[in-house]
Amino acid sequence: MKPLLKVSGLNAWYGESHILHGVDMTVGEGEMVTLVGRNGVGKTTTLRAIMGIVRERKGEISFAGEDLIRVPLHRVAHRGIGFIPEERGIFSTLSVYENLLLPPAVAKGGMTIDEIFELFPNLHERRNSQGTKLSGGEQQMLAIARILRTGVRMMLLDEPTEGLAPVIVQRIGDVLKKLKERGMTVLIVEQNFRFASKVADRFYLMDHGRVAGEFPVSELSQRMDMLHDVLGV
Amino acid sequence: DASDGRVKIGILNDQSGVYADFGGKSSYEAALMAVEDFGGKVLGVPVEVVTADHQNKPDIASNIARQWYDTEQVDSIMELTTSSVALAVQAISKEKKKIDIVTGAATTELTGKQCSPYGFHWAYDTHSLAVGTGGALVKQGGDSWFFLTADYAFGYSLEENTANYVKENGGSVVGAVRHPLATTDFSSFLLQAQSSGAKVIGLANAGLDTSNAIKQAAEFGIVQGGQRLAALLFTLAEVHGLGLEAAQGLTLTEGFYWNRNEETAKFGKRFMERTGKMPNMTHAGTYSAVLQYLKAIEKAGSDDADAVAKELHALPVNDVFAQNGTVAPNGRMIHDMYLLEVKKPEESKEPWDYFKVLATIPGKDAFMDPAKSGCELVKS
Amino acid sequence: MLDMTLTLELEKQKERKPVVAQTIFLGAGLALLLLAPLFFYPVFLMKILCFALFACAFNLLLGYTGLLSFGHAAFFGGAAYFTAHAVKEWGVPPELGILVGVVGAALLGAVIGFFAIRRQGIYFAMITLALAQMFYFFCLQAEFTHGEDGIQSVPRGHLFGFIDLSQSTNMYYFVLAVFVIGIAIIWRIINSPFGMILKSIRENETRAISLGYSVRNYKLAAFVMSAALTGLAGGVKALVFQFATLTDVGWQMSGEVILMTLLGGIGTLIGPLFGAGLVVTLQNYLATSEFPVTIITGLVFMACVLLFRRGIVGEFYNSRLGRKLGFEHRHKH
Amino acid sequence: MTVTLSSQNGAPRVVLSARGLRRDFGGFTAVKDVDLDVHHARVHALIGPNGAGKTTVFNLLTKFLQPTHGTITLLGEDITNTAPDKVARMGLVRSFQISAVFPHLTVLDNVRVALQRPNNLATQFWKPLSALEVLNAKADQLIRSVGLEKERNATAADLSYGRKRVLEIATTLALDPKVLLLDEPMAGMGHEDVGMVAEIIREVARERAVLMVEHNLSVVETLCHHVTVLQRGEILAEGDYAAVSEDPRVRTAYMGTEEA
Amino acid sequence: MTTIFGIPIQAFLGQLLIGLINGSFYALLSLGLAIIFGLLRVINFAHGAQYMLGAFTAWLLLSHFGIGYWPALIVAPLLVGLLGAVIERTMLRRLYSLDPLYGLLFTFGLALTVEGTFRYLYGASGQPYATPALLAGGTNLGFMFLPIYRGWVIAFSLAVCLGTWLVIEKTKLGSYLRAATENPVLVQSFGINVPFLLTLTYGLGAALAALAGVLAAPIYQVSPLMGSNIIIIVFAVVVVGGMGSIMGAIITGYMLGVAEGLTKVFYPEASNIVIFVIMAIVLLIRPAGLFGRDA
Ligand SMILES: Nc1ncnc2c1ncn2[C@@H]1O[C@H](COP(=O)(O)OP(=O)(O)OP(=O)(O)O)[C@@H](O)[C@H]1O
Ligand SMILES: Nc1ncnc2c1ncn2[C@@H]1O[C@H](COP(=O)(O)OP(=O)(O)OP(=O)(O)O)[C@@H](O)[C@H]1O
Ligand SMILES: [Mg+2]
Ligand SMILES: [Mg+2]
Repeated sequence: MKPLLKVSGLNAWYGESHILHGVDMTVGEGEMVTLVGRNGVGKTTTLRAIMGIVRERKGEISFAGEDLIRVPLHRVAHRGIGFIPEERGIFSTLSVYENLLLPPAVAKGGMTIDEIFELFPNLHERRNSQGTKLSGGEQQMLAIARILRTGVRMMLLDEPTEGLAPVIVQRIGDVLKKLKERGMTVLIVEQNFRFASKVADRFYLMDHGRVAGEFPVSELSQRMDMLHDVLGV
Repeated sequence: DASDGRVKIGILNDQSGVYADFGGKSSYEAALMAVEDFGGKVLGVPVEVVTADHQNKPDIASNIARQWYDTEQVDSIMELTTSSVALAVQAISKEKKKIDIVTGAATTELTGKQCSPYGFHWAYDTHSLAVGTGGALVKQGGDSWFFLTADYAFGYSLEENTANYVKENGGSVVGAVRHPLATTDFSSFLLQAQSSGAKVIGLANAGLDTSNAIKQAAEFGIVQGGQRLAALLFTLAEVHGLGLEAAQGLTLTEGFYWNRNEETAKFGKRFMERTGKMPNMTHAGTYSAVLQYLKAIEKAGSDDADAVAKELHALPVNDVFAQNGTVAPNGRMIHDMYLLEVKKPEESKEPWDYFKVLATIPGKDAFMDPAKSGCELVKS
Repeated sequence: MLDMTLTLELEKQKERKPVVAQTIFLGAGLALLLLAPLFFYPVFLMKILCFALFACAFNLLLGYTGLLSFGHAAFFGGAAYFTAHAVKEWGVPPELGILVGVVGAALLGAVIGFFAIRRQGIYFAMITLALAQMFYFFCLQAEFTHGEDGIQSVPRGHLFGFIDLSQSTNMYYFVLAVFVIGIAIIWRIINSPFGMILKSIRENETRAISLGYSVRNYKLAAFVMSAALTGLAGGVKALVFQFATLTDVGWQMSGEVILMTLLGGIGTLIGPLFGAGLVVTLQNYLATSEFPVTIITGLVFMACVLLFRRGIVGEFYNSRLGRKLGFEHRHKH
Repeated sequence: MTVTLSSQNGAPRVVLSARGLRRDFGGFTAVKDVDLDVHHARVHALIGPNGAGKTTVFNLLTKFLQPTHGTITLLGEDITNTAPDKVARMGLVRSFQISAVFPHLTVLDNVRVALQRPNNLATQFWKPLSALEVLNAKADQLIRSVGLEKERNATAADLSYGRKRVLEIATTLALDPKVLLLDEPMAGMGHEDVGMVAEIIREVARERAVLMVEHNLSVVETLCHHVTVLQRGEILAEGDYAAVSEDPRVRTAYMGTEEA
Repeated sequence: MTTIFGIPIQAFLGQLLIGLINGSFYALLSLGLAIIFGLLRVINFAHGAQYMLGAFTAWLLLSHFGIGYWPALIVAPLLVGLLGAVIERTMLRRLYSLDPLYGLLFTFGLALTVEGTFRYLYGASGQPYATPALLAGGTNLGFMFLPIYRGWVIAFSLAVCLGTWLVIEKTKLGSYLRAATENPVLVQSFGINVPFLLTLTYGLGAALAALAGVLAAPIYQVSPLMGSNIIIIVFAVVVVGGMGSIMGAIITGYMLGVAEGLTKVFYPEASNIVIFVIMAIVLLIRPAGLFGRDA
């Protein structure tokens, strides 16, 4: 598979604290990769560093053959990457509908508003209310839906199932599968293994700001013991 | 003789605030001119002038005053714009037995209840402004008045004094409206004044308030409609700011006008060369105060405050500012005031040629009878 | 909720060793203040002390509860009027006059605080500003304030009936005593169980409510305390200068006290003393210089906010020496 | 572990109840005619799809929101019009969906702040801080009971997310509440903490009433005596976990077709 | 004659109209303030100074370059807006990550500096600025003499307010701006150039203030202090309207202008504080302001 995202030797800092110590990973075109690890090992930081939100970073991040390190933050999205943050980032001064329309489309082929509303009927019902008046789970749906519109080639998802009802988790799993069929590339940070095993092709295990291991989904059951040790699952 | 080998005069006024044009840095120039005109020395010792900006804050002013008196051998302080500052510094001067001559503040308190044997009030006060504009205008037929009064003590006393003179001279007051300090829009008040039908609209306010009221009166066609505007505290500096277009026809009272005679014009031009503007009564008053103070020192043969105060009370004032001025026991310098009218733009022949002199108000009419001032120095 | 350098250095210090060094600092500071009139002009020093107390009282609110009041001039100037009126018109002794000022300021604080604490952050700032402005207009028109003349020639009187305050040394030590007492009160409030609750309210108001604290009452109490202490400074100032005028109630005065606090160090106990000293000196100096004061004040404000937000004392605490002495000031993000 | 328990008998009885609870936001009704009884010595779960109104119910019960209709009774007293801080003082204490600690205070201080009011040490502005040291023993006991003793003097902001949630539970317990409302206490917690917190909740509930919102169904299954399922602001089903999870309506609305 | 509350209906109508004129200035100024606050979370204390700068620029253009009112109506806001943009770029920007109080303090310092400088250069008493010939004179409305210029102020400010409101609330640009104030980094990660947007916003806010200044020049004295007098009232207007609510700022601006105008008739002494009194009452009943959303 052709690599779409290639990260090598990525280091990142928050002020004086050194969080990432040389992360290496590759995500192929159309692949769905999950990043797992304990609380605080640097999963979120990895996504934020790739996106360029964490500016204090060193190493190589190549996306579709182009080095992203020098690209200013507001240009990164236009290369075709969408980011869904842990804290969801719903805007309280915008209505649900405006939130949905906010990110500019960066390429053709995104989902239409109708498709999105079909996928998340809650959002349709609450489309005129203030963004942050949504319940926690509804906000998560909105955060995902928002990126689906823009036609990005790759999504970075940070714990998309946190706080969601089981039905919704299932539905998001279905959506991801559908997107995969369309050729979407995804990098997910996820705690929920059951969910991850359904959608992911491959796992990266993170520890102490480094990638500590890698295995395909088919080996998940064999690896469970090791994961148990590392993650306390 | 001079106690410390020199005579030092402090000019304390507002140099950066609302009254900066009214006196400000130019007053310091006026003081320097007086010293030069006197010859730079008195009793054989040099005369020095220092200056400071009190920012209209009495605590800063009193701090400076104390420091000047206590540590910098300043012998007297002059100008003192703003009543609160003037009263505060006069109290300090009295306590320290130093001379102060106020040319920049209007309150009659200075020579009333809060008078001081070392305190003098030189250029004008609320009383003289009221008499000048109020009394004199009635005589010219402006016998019904409507007041636009700034809603604080200064405004009240201007209004009250003026109203009294209007009534004493047979005029009547048909109405008054109190507007808050720092009003930007006077149109409501002007509308009320307009519909009152009064012949004269008296502006018992100051500074920007007056300027704005006058400007807006022009906009609403008040002067064209036959009513007359009388600004009770307004000087050449403010007229210059407002422009003749808006200010024309306005009546006001000042203790000095540069284009009144040859001597004043000569003084005005000299002042103009040094400061870029023509003097108003504060500037000329400060000039006169410094000059007279030096004359008194020479006469007394000492810069001791008691001796100088005695001479200041005794000597007549004769200079470009005042002719045959006298100083009353309460410290009030009594001199003529002038009722002025602002010229139309086409009547003005040269820059700063703004006024027609309508009348001269003799000093004894212009200023309050010292006996009625409430100053305890008068009785003794 | 505030991202300021607000920290409570003293409570941290307890667990640190260099208490000795700090005690020496404190002692040296006090000794300096006691000897200062030998070197400096007493009225000037008294002015600094009054403003320093004012700024410290203001800081009690800003630094320790995170409420920026833009209307503290009302309490300062208000108390000055009350004290001046009581002493001059009713002839009460100075200590009683100051008490009148303090009580008046506290009452005023209760009224303004009642409205203002309903909102937070900048809303709070604007509301205090507007209400203080109302009080300004009241003072402008009220009979007893004598309008723009102010209440002049206020007698200093005899403290406790026998200490003649018209003597400037007596007055200085009286002001110094009031200042030290005021600071001690503030220190005690900050480092008390009550102060702890104030801190927690600043950190997370909703959580404080859910723990059963009636947040409004606490904020109002802090506001009134700050107003009362500000009143103490205002009352003393009226006696020092022997007058009370509109300058002290105008909103520019509220701005000035913020500048002093900011310059000295928000949330530091003695920062405002340095801030006040600097601002007062600057004003005095600029009064006789060529350059207009407002421009300098404005520039200092901007520079402070942009370049050294921690203020003089805050920066010192954070410097190497400061850390060594155990003054470390934690900076929040 | 040892948590000081008030000496009441352990029999289940209604301590908190709501009747006809309703809340409108503009034209939208988030909670519709909800009747709810929370019992002493029981763990009661409130589950339901996202946006069902669970957090809103919490806000109504704790009076952070005023109900449009309905009445709330706490320990026999009507609190429908009581202020939130008063409600907390009466013994109904909540945690928040998004963690709520005092970030720049230490763990110890966080717990002590919670202890101050019940121990009458909150308004004394004339006493030194050392007066608070009498609370240390109790605070340490609470800190130990949630396993935070290593972090005792750390600043709360420096704790990891899961540890913050644990701290929040400790401060909540410090008030010795009669009724605890926990909004997704396990969300975002690491796996080891989930077990510990579940244990704490179980322990606490022996002598108190607990009402919790939780999406982690295995926790609900093992911990809760009673489950109420909310959907679109209305009660969809009620009963023990086994009964509720068999309900087909609950399965389609919330749990999904397969075991999640 | 018909009277209302004891005053002739004609005078009443006149005062109403005058209130509306003042309201126009309040509305324009609070609009700019609300935009800057709503989008940057900065209480722009320098708003009064920027208003003054607008008027002064018009005056300087006229007296130094002979550029009249109509071009000034465009050029002055443009220049002041540009200056605002530069200030935002170089200084204000660094404060966004901090508590909003720092923005307030910074702009307070800025206001002092700008006003101090103009006072130093041009004195405090003010400069004259003539009404443009086209709008000179007045018409008699029957109940009052309305200067044409004042009528123009009402009409023009209404148009500007509505136009700005439409742009902010109803366009994509507006939603970018609003979102960017909440979470600039995230919006930027969506591919939007947020720093540029913020610069634009501050520039726009400053330009609106300057526009009000140019409009005011022919009515009031062009003086360095004109801004500091009005700014506190405008703050109160924004608080009453509900901070951050743009429509709220506009409507409240006109409303309070009228309320103040009527107070001038019934009880002129209170006209300076009537707005503050209204503010106190509103805060008691609706702490978030008339049009504000709860935090
Ligand atoms: N803004 C920040 N400033 C300083 N340190 C931070 C910041 N954000 C995160 N950290 C620290 O960086 C480390 C890695 O954080 P990160 O958020 O990447 O972890 P994570 O693997 O995503 O954990 P979780 O599963 O809890 O989300 C943690 O120790 C955290 O405390
Ligand atoms: N203040 C408010 N204004 C308007 N609507 C609101 C408000 N608070 C909540 N809502 C709406 O009420 C509904 C219920 O919200 P609530 O937060 O109670 O859901 P929840 O059951 O806790 O969901 P979750 O499990 O996702 O946290 C949601 O649709 C939400 O959008
Ligand atoms: Mg994370
Ligand atoms: Mg919820």
